[in-house]
Amino acid sequence: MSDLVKSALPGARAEGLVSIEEMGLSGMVTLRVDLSAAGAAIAQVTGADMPGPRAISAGQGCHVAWMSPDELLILCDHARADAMVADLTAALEGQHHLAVNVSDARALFRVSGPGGALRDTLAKITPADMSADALPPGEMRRTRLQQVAGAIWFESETEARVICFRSVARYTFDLLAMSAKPGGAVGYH
Amino acid sequence: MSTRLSTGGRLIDRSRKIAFTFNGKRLTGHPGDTLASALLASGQTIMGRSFKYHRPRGVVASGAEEPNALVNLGQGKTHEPNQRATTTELFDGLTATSQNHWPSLEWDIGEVNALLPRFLPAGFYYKTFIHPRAFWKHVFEPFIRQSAGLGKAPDPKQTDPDRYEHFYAHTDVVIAGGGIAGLQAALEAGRAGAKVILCEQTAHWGGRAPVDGVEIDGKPAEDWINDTVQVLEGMENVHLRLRTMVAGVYDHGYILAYERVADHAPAADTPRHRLWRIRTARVIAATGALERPLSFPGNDKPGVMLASAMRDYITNWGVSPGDRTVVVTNNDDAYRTALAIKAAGLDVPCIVDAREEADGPLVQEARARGIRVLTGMGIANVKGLRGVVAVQLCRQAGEGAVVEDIVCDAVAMSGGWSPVVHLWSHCGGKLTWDKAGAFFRPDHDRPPTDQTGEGFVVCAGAADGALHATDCLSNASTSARNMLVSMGKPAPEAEVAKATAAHEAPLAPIWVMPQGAGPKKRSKMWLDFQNDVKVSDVQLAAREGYESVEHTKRYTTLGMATDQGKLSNINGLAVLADALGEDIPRVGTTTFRPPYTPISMGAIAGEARGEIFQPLRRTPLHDWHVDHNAYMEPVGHWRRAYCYPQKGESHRDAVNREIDATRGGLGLLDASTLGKIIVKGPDAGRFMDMLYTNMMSSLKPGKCRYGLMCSENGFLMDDGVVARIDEDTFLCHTTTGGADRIHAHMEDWLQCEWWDWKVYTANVTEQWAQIGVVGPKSRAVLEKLGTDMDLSNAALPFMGWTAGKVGGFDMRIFRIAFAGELSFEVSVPASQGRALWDALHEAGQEFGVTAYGTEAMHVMRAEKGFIMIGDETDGTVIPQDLGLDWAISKKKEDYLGKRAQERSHMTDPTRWKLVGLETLDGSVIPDGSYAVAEGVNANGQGMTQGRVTSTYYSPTLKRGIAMGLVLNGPDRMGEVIEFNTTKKPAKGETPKTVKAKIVSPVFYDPEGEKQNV
Amino acid sequence: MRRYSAFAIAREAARHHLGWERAWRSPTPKAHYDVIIVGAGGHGLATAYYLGKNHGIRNVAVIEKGWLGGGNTGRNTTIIRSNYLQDPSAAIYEKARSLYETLSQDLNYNIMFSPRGVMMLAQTQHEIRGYQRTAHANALQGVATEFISPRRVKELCPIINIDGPRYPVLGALWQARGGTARHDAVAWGYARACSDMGMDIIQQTEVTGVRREGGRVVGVDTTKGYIGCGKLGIVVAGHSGVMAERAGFRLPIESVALQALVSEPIKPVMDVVVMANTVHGYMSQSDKGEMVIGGGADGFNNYTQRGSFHHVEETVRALVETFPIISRLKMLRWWGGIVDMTGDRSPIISKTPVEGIFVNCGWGTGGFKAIPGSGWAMAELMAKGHSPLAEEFSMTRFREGKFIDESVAAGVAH
Amino acid sequence: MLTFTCPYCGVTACEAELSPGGEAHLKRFGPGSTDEQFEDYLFLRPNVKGVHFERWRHAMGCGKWFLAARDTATLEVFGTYKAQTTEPPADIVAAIRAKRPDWSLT
Ligand SMILES: Cc1cc2nc3c(=O)[nH]c(=O)nc-3n(C[C@H](O)[C@H](O)[C@H](O)COP(=O)(O)OP(=O)(O)OC[C@H]3O[C@@H](n4cnc5c(N)ncnc54)[C@H](O)[C@@H]3O)c2cc1C
Ligand SMILES: NC(=O)c1ccc[n+]([C@@H]2O[C@H](COP(=O)([O-])OP(=O)(O)OC[C@H]3O[C@@H](n4cnc5c(N)ncnc54)[C@H](O)[C@@H]3O)[C@@H](O)[C@H]2O)c1
Ligand SMILES: Cc1cc2nc3c(=O)[nH]c(=O)nc-3n(C[C@H](O)[C@H](O)[C@H](O)COP(=O)(O)O)c2cc1C
Ligand SMILES: [Zn+2]
Repeated sequence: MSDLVKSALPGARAEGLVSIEEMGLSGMVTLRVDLSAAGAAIAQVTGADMPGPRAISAGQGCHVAWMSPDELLILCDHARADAMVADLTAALEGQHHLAVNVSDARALFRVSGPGGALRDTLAKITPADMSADALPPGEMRRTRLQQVAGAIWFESETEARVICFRSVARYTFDLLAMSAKPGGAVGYH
Repeated sequence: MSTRLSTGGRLIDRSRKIAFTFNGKRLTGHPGDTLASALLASGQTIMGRSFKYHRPRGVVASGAEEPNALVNLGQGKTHEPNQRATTTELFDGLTATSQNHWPSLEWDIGEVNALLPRFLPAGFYYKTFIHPRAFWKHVFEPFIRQSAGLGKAPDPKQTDPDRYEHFYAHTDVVIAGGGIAGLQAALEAGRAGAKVILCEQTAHWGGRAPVDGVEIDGKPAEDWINDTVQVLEGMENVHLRLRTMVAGVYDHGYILAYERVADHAPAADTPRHRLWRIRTARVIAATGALERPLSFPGNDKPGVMLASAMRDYITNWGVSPGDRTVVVTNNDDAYRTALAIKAAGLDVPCIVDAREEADGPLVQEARARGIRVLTGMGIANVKGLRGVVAVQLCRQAGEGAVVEDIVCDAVAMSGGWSPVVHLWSHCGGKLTWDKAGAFFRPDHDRPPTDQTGEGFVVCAGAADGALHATDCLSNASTSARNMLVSMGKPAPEAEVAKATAAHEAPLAPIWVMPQGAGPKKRSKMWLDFQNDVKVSDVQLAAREGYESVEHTKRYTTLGMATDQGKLSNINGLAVLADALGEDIPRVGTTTFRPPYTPISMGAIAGEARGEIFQPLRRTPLHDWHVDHNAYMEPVGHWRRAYCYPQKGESHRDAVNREIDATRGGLGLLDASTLGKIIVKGPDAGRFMDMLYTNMMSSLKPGKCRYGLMCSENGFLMDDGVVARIDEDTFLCHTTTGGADRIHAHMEDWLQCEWWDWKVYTANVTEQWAQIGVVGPKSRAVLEKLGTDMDLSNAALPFMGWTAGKVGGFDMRIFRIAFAGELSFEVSVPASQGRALWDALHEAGQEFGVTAYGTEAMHVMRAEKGFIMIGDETDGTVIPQDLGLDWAISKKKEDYLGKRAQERSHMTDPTRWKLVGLETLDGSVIPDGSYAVAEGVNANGQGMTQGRVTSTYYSPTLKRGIAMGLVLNGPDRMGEVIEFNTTKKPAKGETPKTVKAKIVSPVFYDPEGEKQNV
Repeated sequence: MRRYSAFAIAREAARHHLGWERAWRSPTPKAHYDVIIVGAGGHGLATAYYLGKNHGIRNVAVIEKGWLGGGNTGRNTTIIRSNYLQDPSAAIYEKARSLYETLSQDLNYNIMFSPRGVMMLAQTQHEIRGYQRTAHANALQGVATEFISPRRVKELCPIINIDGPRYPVLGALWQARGGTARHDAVAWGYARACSDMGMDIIQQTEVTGVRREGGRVVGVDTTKGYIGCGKLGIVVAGHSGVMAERAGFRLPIESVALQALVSEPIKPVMDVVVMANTVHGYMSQSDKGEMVIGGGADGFNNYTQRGSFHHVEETVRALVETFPIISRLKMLRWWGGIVDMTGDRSPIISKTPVEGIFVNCGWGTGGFKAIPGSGWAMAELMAKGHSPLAEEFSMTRFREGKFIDESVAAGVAH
Repeated sequence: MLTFTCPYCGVTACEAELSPGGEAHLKRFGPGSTDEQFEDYLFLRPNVKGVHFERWRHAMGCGKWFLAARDTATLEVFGTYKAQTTEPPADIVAAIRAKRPDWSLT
């Protein structure tokens, strides 16, 4: 079965001012709950502290990203997502919440390269401030990637993640690849 | 004749030559040349033709303000009309042709217009071409159109090969203009630690100062400029950008800047243009000032140039615009041009100064160099047809009697300077009239304001009215420092460099030369060179009551040409003020609008072309459809397979085959685009009851129910099947186009109205691949794949749902049937979608498995009488119109749209209602046809009694079937009505109609036996 | 009034055009008028004109806060068509279009009505069906339109990329006698004709208040003082909300910015008007040579006559895709107007809760084409209390739920 | 091109990341209301030239609706606040008063 399970753009890669690659399937769980009252349950299931606004906190084999005052996105192994949903549901028993596996609804890209070029490339496709002060590693910015919705965060100064909906994975990839085309260096960041 | 001087030219590299062509002629220039300087150096003084009279025109300016020297640049794919020669950097292989003439630049038939200007005054076209009526369309307009327009249109068979991109930047300060003022402002802001982007539209830093002989701290300005640029380059927080024009200043600190990345190096593999979309806290417009022409008879002839441009050509590019140049001025600055001409070894027969007295240091120097200075004088006429051969002098105070003829081949004119206040004004900054300088400058008390209500633009240097170099640096420094304080980022104390330049006496505001010129002379004084607007035209507008400066602009087209009146507007409004007997500030300016200079459409569209023109949404099965020759149709940004034509099949054949196969055995539909929204929480039932017209809270887990959603305004907005997952949870299916809209609609009501209700939603549309497994063999194929579920009718009846494994896939199965057959809508996580689709095809071979597209789906649902959002509904239809009363709860007190549906027109019994329609002759009623009724209404329109909403050929019934909304339709079963066609009837015949019988909309399996097995 | 003609020009040429008289007078206001129209845009001026011409009411003032024609009438993309779907719309727009045909002669002012043809591209199956429906409706409404093939589209407009990879052109709704007119001239021509009938056009004067006695209007306060009137017509487009408040009622209207832009002029390449609703943009070429371009309206309340860049970006992107040749043309100027959007995007020509006050507004993004018809109907309504053309456009229709929804047929409604 | 700071996630978002939603603080009228009340609720708008309370959704971000007080003639923003309120909060009213002394909440 596993070889039949496919991410949006298996193996897609582009090289230019930075490298872009589709990261394959990744587990993602949307959790909607009053975050102010769910810290313990989250910690119990994920091992992560409740992230502050826009932050991503690390847990055991997973990351927890703040999406809004009543929404988290939990990133984990693809295979673990269903169990994660079940565990969250159990841990939040009796509390109004919604946990749902959305792993297959998205596509995830690794964009890596020299820090300046990396931030410049991203700054061609989003109105969000891509400077290091405005978006340091560990913070997620949900925004617009030209004509589609998406989110960006930095793992380090030389590696970023871009996430979008699965149906527009090709668009997002092409957009990134075009922005990273040699000859298009900007030298701003 | 213009020519290259043997020395000089600070911007050119004389050691190298580059070749280019103009009108096919091979010419050469140097790196650093603009097309204009290279043309002048080659003796090419005529560069274009004016718009209306096709007058021969030479270059008048040296920068972005140029109205005359516009060329067609490049050929074929890279052809670009209306390129200003003055801002086009010369590159090897450049080809340019001149515009707006036939047959040639030198001999233009259109020039006959120039002989008739008396018959073509401003707005003449409003007064004539009125009779006979048909002549306008067939004779006059085609003639006007043919002679109008400027550059050659690009060839429609070619596509622009270049790429473009956008770049978003966020900063504290954007500085427009890299003259000494901009550089000084950047120093201040940079030292204060602000993030700065400094943009200069040309390829060089420093602006006018190096040409004007300014000294800074005792050294030539150029040294200071180089040093300062170096300092700025060393600052981490300062970003310098050449060839980048700040195009517009918008609300809330939004700036567009236009970087011409590769216009000067077209062979490079880079984007051609980059559009900077900048958010900034503050803007410093250090955009300098523009020199104004003087209005004297013949001021538009090739060879008449702005004085500052003339010295630019000499100093920057080592080009002589003429051997003998008469300088005509109302100020001291133009004397610099006379001195520069002299210094280049050329002749200045005289300086014609309109002021009664002239005695500043520059004047004295000119006199000392032996230049004849005539005061109180003006130009009565410029002699020459395609160039200047002499000027005739007169008293400025008089009517223009000629005092003296002076032989010359060029004229340098200066009417004073106007600060470039465009960027200040774009967002509402107001101006004040500076009497001494005779120009508008920013009114510091009325700046454009940002989101906090604070002024966010300042002007610096010449742009702020500090024209003289001595004031310019201190002004820039003070403006920048004040602004930094207002931002809470004060700049550290630092010595401001001292600029020095010769002192200048005040100018005399001269708008017309000579002052008492009669109508004949005024009709030869050009204000707007490109659009051929003359002093007499503005006066005519005033006389005819087009008194507002905006009326005058539109009536005469003053300032509407490609230079947007950079040279003409102030002169024009001064002439208007005079004609009205008003003060200039009372007359005011026209509105400044972006862009500062024109920017390419390519840059505005950015990267969005070809594959990434728009996002194209793909389902997990997308590639399969493409591989199987699907004809894809756009549904929103999705692409869906419309049908899968096989070799030799028309679309219609394919649709019919797909339907037959589905009804006869097994069809598969990619239904992944259907919206899927989870609604969960203790109040979910209550919320669902508000969203849907029917009762959803009573739905049992494991069951599905079809539901309708209305807008608060009562109209049907979406429909779909709801599955109850558990006590707390519903799964709502929406239409393909509805998913995002409906999810937003739900969140709107939850967040903004019922925020105390405990309900969460999640849009999981893309998590699932959904496949319609449809037809009598649908159960068999699923069972064949192997499943742990009981799929029998008893265990999983119609409108039930279940979850489990099929063939190793994690699957949800819904017993819903849009086609009216036994069918299972199955969904699996998107990552498994393609594998399942393939497995179904493989297993389905023995059942004649056939993929069907959206059109087959539409026809099959129409055969069943199911409505389709967007066909039966159009935003004006309520569920009651569609006979869907059964899906509207009578028990519920409230649902979205209920109150709206109680309004008188909504309950009107004469609303058209849904019925089926069967043509008498079996034909298909045309799409969109109306049912005709007797007579006409009060406005003479044919009466109607209904319209068709869906109409198809039914391969199942082998005839045309349709649904439609008909007046009292459900009560008129069996009645025959007529539908109109758009076929034009032959003469004398009545328009053709199609007769159809009103029937039940359910054409196929009315008892539902097929789906219920 | 001295008539305009080629003859008159020749005569004036001989004396350097010193003999032309004012196109309209700039009078000081009288104390009282039978009718005051607020707003000297196209609709206000046309209302005044037909009050005089059709109903003999000439003691009329048109009061304008700025310069006449400076509102949306002076800043629109001038598309004229009447291929509307709903009967009431088709009736008034076709009335307007047919009046445009002879307006130059009627006003003795060349307004350059140019029936060069308007096509609305169908780029999805859904749009094909929508436009076929319109074509069928138009056939019964007496509006000459037809649905044409992609080949014909290409013949009529060679610069369209009809087999664009993304949205191939599948056909178009074609109205051969739709087109454009010179927008300023429409305002100026009506103003001149009104002035000639003795009406007063009072510019640079804002109506700041409305006075009532016993539930009836008696006059208006203006920046030039009080002026009495028998009837009052409020025809102020984007400022309808502001004026309604001054008159004491509310309207189902929101004011938002709509933007347009022009390219630099080029030699003629496009003889027709093309609207591409799937991608949201439309374009025509003016007689001067610029490409005149517009798209959709901004979404928030705004009185600044400036819009947002991303809407223009979307429009230009769409048009570069539809007309690839414009990629290397340049945008010359870009501006906005404040348009008055009703709940169903159709206009209001109506009596109001205040006796003697009438409103004409809600033309939103598409009222230039309606000017003569709207003026005709409004004048009739004001003079007689009833007009068949205005009947369905009453402001009470929202209460009854009797909408005239045109968005059905066209995403971009110009 | 407006900017607003989303009161939920703290992001200062560009207009292109937001979607506008018209007038704020509408009171819903459902079944049982008069035709006038319903018309007033759904259609009649003050459409003020001046201080305007309005709805925006952080659509390309946290997804939350928020409210803003903005001047429609100058585009000045006096503040943003959460959607779960039936009238402008006191601090917003104070912020407007500070800038527009003549203004009153009607
Ligand atoms: C960018 C753009 C493109 C458009 N494109 C098209 C198109 O292609 N085709 C089409 O048919 N329509 C189009 N329209 C719509 C069309 O322009 C308008 O519907 C039409 O011009 C409205 O005319 P009007 O006379 O009602 O309003 P306006 O021309 O706006 O006139 C109203 C006048 O009232 C004045 N006024 C306001 N308040 C007061 C007061 N208190 N006292 C005195 N005077 C006052 C204003 O100053 C203004 O002059 C477009 C609009 C815009 C903005
Ligand atoms: N003596 C006079 O009468 C007189 C009159 C005018 C100017 N000057 C001289 O002009 C100089 C003034 O210096 P300054 O720095 O204020 O002006 P400047 O004209 O030297 O520099 C302005 C710079 O801004 C650039 N620019 C303009 N608009 C732009 C835009 N939208 N985007 C990007 N760049 C843009 C121009 O290309 C130019 O380089 C002094 O040297 C002064 O002596 C003198
Ligand atoms: C149909 C049409 C064509 C136009 N053509 C030009 C033009 O060729 N040149 C120009 O500068 N402006 C042109 N404009 C824009 C006007 O200059 C002006 O921007 C517009 O009427 C709005 O007024 P405002 O900018 O003064 O607010 C045109 C406007 C319209 C409506
Ligand atoms: Zn937010």
